[in-house]
Amino acid sequence: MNIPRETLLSLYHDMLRTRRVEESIESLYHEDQMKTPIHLYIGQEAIAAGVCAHLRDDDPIFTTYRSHGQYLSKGGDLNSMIAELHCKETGCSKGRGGSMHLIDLSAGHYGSSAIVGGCLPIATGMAFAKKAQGSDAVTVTFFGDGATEEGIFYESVNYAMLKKLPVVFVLENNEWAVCSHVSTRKIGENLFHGADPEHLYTAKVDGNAVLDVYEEAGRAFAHARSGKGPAFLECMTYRIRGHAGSGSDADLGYRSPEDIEVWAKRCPIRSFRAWLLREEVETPIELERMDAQIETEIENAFAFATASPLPKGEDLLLHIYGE
Amino acid sequence: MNIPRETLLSLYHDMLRTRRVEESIESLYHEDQMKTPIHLYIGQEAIAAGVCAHLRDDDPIFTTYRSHGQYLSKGGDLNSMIAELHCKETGCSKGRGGSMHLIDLSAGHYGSSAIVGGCLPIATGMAFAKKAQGSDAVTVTFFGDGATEEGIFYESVNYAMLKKLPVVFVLENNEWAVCSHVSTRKIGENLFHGADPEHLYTAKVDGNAVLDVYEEAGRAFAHARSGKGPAFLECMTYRIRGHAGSGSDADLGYRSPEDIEVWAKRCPIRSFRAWLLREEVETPIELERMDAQIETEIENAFAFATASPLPKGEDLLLHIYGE
Amino acid sequence: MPEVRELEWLRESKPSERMLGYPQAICEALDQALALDPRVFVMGQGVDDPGGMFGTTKGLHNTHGAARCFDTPLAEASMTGVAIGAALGGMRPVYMHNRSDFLFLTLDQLVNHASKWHYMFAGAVSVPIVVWACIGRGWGSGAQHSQALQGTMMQYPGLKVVMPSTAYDAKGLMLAAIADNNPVLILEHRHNFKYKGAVPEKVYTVPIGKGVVRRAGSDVTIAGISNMVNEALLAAKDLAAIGIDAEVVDLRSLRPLDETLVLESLRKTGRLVVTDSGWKTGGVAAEVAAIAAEKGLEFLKAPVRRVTCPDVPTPSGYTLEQAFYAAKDDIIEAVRTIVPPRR
Amino acid sequence: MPEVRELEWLRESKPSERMLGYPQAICEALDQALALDPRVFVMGQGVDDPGGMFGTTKGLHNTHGAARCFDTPLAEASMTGVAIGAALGGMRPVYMHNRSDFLFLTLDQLVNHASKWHYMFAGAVSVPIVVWACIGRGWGSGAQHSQALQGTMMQYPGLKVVMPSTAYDAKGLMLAAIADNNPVLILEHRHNFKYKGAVPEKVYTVPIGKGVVRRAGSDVTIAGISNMVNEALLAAKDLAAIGIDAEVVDLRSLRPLDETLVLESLRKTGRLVVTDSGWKTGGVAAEVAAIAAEKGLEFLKAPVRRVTCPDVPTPSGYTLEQAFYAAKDDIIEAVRTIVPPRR
Ligand SMILES: Cc1ncc(C[n+]2csc(CCOP(=O)(O)OP(=O)(O)O)c2C)c(N)n1
Ligand SMILES: Cc1ncc(C[n+]2csc(CCOP(=O)(O)OP(=O)(O)O)c2C)c(N)n1
Ligand SMILES: [Mg+2]
Ligand SMILES: [Mg+2]
Repeated sequence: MNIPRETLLSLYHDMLRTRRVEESIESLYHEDQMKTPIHLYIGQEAIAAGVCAHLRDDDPIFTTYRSHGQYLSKGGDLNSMIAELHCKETGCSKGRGGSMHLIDLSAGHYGSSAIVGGCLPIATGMAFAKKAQGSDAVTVTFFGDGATEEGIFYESVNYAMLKKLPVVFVLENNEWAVCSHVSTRKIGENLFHGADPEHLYTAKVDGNAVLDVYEEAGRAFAHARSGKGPAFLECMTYRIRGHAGSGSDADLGYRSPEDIEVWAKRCPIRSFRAWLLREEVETPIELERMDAQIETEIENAFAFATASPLPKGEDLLLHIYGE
Repeated sequence: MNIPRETLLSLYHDMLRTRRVEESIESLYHEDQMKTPIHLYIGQEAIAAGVCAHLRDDDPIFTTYRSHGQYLSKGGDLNSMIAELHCKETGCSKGRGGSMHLIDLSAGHYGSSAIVGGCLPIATGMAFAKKAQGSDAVTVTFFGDGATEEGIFYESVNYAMLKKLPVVFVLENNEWAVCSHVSTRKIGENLFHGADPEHLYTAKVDGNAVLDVYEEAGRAFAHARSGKGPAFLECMTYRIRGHAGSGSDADLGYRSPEDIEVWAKRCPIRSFRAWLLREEVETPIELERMDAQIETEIENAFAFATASPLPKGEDLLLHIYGE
Repeated sequence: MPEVRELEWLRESKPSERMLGYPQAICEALDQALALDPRVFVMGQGVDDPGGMFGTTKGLHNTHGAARCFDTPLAEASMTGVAIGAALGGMRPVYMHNRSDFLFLTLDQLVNHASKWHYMFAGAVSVPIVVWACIGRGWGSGAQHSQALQGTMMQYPGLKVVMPSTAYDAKGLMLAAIADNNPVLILEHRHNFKYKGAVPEKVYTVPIGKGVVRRAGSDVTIAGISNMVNEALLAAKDLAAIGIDAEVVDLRSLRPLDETLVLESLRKTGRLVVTDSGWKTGGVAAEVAAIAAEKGLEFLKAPVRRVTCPDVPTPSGYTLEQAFYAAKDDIIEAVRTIVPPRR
Repeated sequence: MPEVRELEWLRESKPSERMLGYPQAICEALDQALALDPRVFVMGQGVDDPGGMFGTTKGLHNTHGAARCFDTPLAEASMTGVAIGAALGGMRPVYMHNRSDFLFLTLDQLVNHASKWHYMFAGAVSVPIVVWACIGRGWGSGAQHSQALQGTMMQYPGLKVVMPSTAYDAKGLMLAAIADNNPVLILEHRHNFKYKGAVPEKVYTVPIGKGVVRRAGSDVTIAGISNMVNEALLAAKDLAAIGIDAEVVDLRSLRPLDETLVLESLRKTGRLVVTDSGWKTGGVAAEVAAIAAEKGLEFLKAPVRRVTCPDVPTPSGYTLEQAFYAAKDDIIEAVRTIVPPRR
């Protein structure tokens, strides 16, 4: 594949920015200014970056409680996100949602659900609407390995196949659902990999290799955008941090610290950085500069959030109904 | 396959008896003595007969609202069933259930649900209990093509595979769900046919050929009973009558009367009768005798039901809770 | 089905006005919405069947095309989500269920998602979907095919719930629900389908959240919904014959509930009977009675009475069904326990 | 979590008795049931996690083996059915959810099936399952992770519903639920987990369907459930200081509901405040208020008050959460609107 230099750099930028954001959240979480559960994306950045690189602003996405990466890679506003994690009135959900409920319509991010699998049919319905309206937009939904156990996953993909809907199902298989390994919840390959390719475009890809994700996602989108129907993309990765909250949970004993180590070494950002340098796409100095610029942006976002007002108790009853 | 003569005759007897029962219900339904919806099994008899022929009394089955055939082939009491259709106190559910809720524990029939797909996980749980108890009983659940669209089907089979449960999922694909053809609801083969045979024994069979059903079901049960895990058996058939109520619905215009004709000609009973005679398993005279004996049994059942008392209004509040 | 009983007092019309069957009134609403608004579509198991969902969707797929009125797989959970997603994408789906019992399969999407999406994102998006579900009844429908779930469904912030009782309202509330920018659940009762009523041909809406007095009276307020309003009116007629003058309030909308109307009527009559086709415990009647205890105590001259179905699953047998369903006579009996005899 | 507040009046015990944390009391009940009855097993997402479902199942898989206490896939609907089927097969499953919001995924199985199987088959079979679900709260749990669904769940004939408020009851009701031959839902509130209480080591049950007076008083009845009982007791203490003598009734069981106890208390005090952690409309408080209006009107000297969460999805932000949750002060305020000042 011949990927333009700007795209390569933008993939890197996306991943790095998400990582730095997550690290900042993590390092500040103990201060209890973000009074909301957090679910870190560390180690999975290549998936959001590689997938979203193909998306236009008018391609809708739907995500889960673990969605900082997808939100940012899709172009969601950083200030609004950090403010939302602080449950501030300036947050993308005005503090009503918290970290599990991000939204940025201008970037085509239509919301995230804290119910596992909850967005699968909703994304399918969005694709239905886009198709009915004659748009060539493609809808994407990200979800974890746990979500594939819910019946609604099966129902949603079935419907997308039946109606040839332009929706791409992106499974982030990070091996874990809270403290349960995927092997204790599922047996065998995901059945949809065996679907008739006429009805479903499927692929399985190393989710820690951003170029692989980018390439495979590109095929999936080409398929969906050209009206050939849905696609299912399984990205193999690993959840480096604990299920929720900050820090490592290697001491809890439910998984082997070695596994975490192994996967931490397969960091999608570090390896891609090495590749960029090796291939002389960019110089080390420029990459450092990028990092520094990201740090500033993040500092500003936290400053914005901290300075923002909290919602007022008397506004509790706002937003129950739409006009 | 070398099937004993008694088995052959018993398969025929089962099918014929179910058919005659359905015909009697159908012919008397207009009298409004059976004040309950009925869902006739005409044309699908080979499935219940061929499957249940392998079952012991202690093999539990779970069925749907369209379950007269399975109930009878499993050994459910005829009198209690006809009385239940009359909603009498002597019915198998004492008139609380009606035609959609049959039960006969002595025959291992644990109940039927009017919710499509409702019994799939329940049968799975029963298999879980049997396995936990060290029994070699196999649990069976019958369901229609419509039920395979429900997420609970996927969840149930997944769980049965994961835990290697002794449950056989018998799909009666009669092409229709009320007035919707299966092709408008689903696309492609059922995905579970593509499951790893290590995890799921699968087969697809002509549901109107009783010997084929018998043979395939035999393999499925051998698999499940030997502790190798669940099986999925898809039986291809056709719903000859309307979805509910009595009589043909060929005039409604949603399906072609020719199709109904074609399938009516592929009557599982008529063809098996011809085979039995051709193979000289039995004489025409004996088969007639069987028919006559069945007719008498059915007449008696209707007489029993008619003579039985209705539940009393003042007993309305019984049976809400178990002791 | 028994013959069509036309209750004259339900006709908000002159004799010259057009009478329409109840299901046809719903169908007309859908037909008009489909014609007027390209965003509207109708989905559900069997909406394009020959029967057309008891007649409520009959022929719409022919008039408006299969893309606007279509059948769905048996996958109620995801299809609810599909409706939500389509609404977020700018459409206005109407999702129809022929039995309200199937709502249980959809509640994660309907309550956890549809009813909260607007709130969780502080108003950034709205979910204008209409879910229509019909309460089955009779002929041994039984425990899984005749549940009246309004008591449950009225509890969820973000979800509006209406239950029409006349053909006029059935049309007007369907159009109002489609026009509304929020998820609206229309719970319909199969028994209403036997009625005819005066239904203007024009496009009109009935406001969601407003009840209506169906019969003015001074001795007792009978507040009911859906088919129980008809039973209440029949009861009121019989009560009139024994000198008791009942006011019949049709709540019409359960969320928002027209508390003011109930309290105004109670202020006048001092006595309250609430009647609902659902179960007693925790149901609609409980909420209305609670409002009386909370805000209408000073008016109450006698205990509130609830006339509902008893707390038991629906039996199938005819004799038990007769005992199970509340009707006119139960209302009369309840009224007589709280209104002193007049003659 | 804030420090453990031990409310002395919750101790039904002498100081010499053993004190146990609330989650540990549940865990002890499960441990004992597993030890005593080979039919019992515990299932649920994370029951064998290091955290052990907030401690309520901690270590059970080690003590009793992975076949008796095990994790499940994320498939709440089917896993409920699996529990039902296992119960029909002679087992006694306890299915645990760490958030009650997930119950919405299970209602077809729980309500359409588990709660009706006994009735539909006229008693031929029973479905002895226990479903335990914990109401989340605080720290931005938000709209989809902190719903208190008891108002909905108490409506279904065939399903029993209990909500303990003390460690003693948490253990005793769990054991009673496991011993019961019917589906029993235990709704637990996360806030209770910070309490300790006197919990006998022996095996005992607390009767399902019986409430209890937690504090005797003469001026007003405060009827509450689960964590709101603690708020009510705190309120009663403050009220005592201003001369108002409140009786606190812990309903403990919502279905069956101990109507007699509520009415007896009301007869004595003449005033009623009902407090619940769920929504107001159609909720638990509505049912209790309705009972008062129906059967306790003669005792009522003042309007009934409902102290509940307002009819809005749970917000995530801390300031909004503060405004959302009802607590001690709201109860005090409500009481003061109906009890004339004493000093
Ligand atoms: C329907 C539902 N069941 C259970 C939960 C509790 N829960 C929250 S996250 C989670 C793990 C999900 O794992 P996965 O889908 O693999 O996503 P990941 O956290 O790994 O990104 C669980 C069980 C939930 N939120 N929703
Ligand atoms: C969950 C659910 N959805 C819808 C219905 C309404 N319904 C009753 S039977 C039926 C058709 C089911 O078709 P299938 O599963 O193929 O069984 P068949 O009637 O052909 O035996 C439908 C849609 C139902 N009973 N339950
Ligand atoms: Mg995961
Ligand atoms: Mg079928």
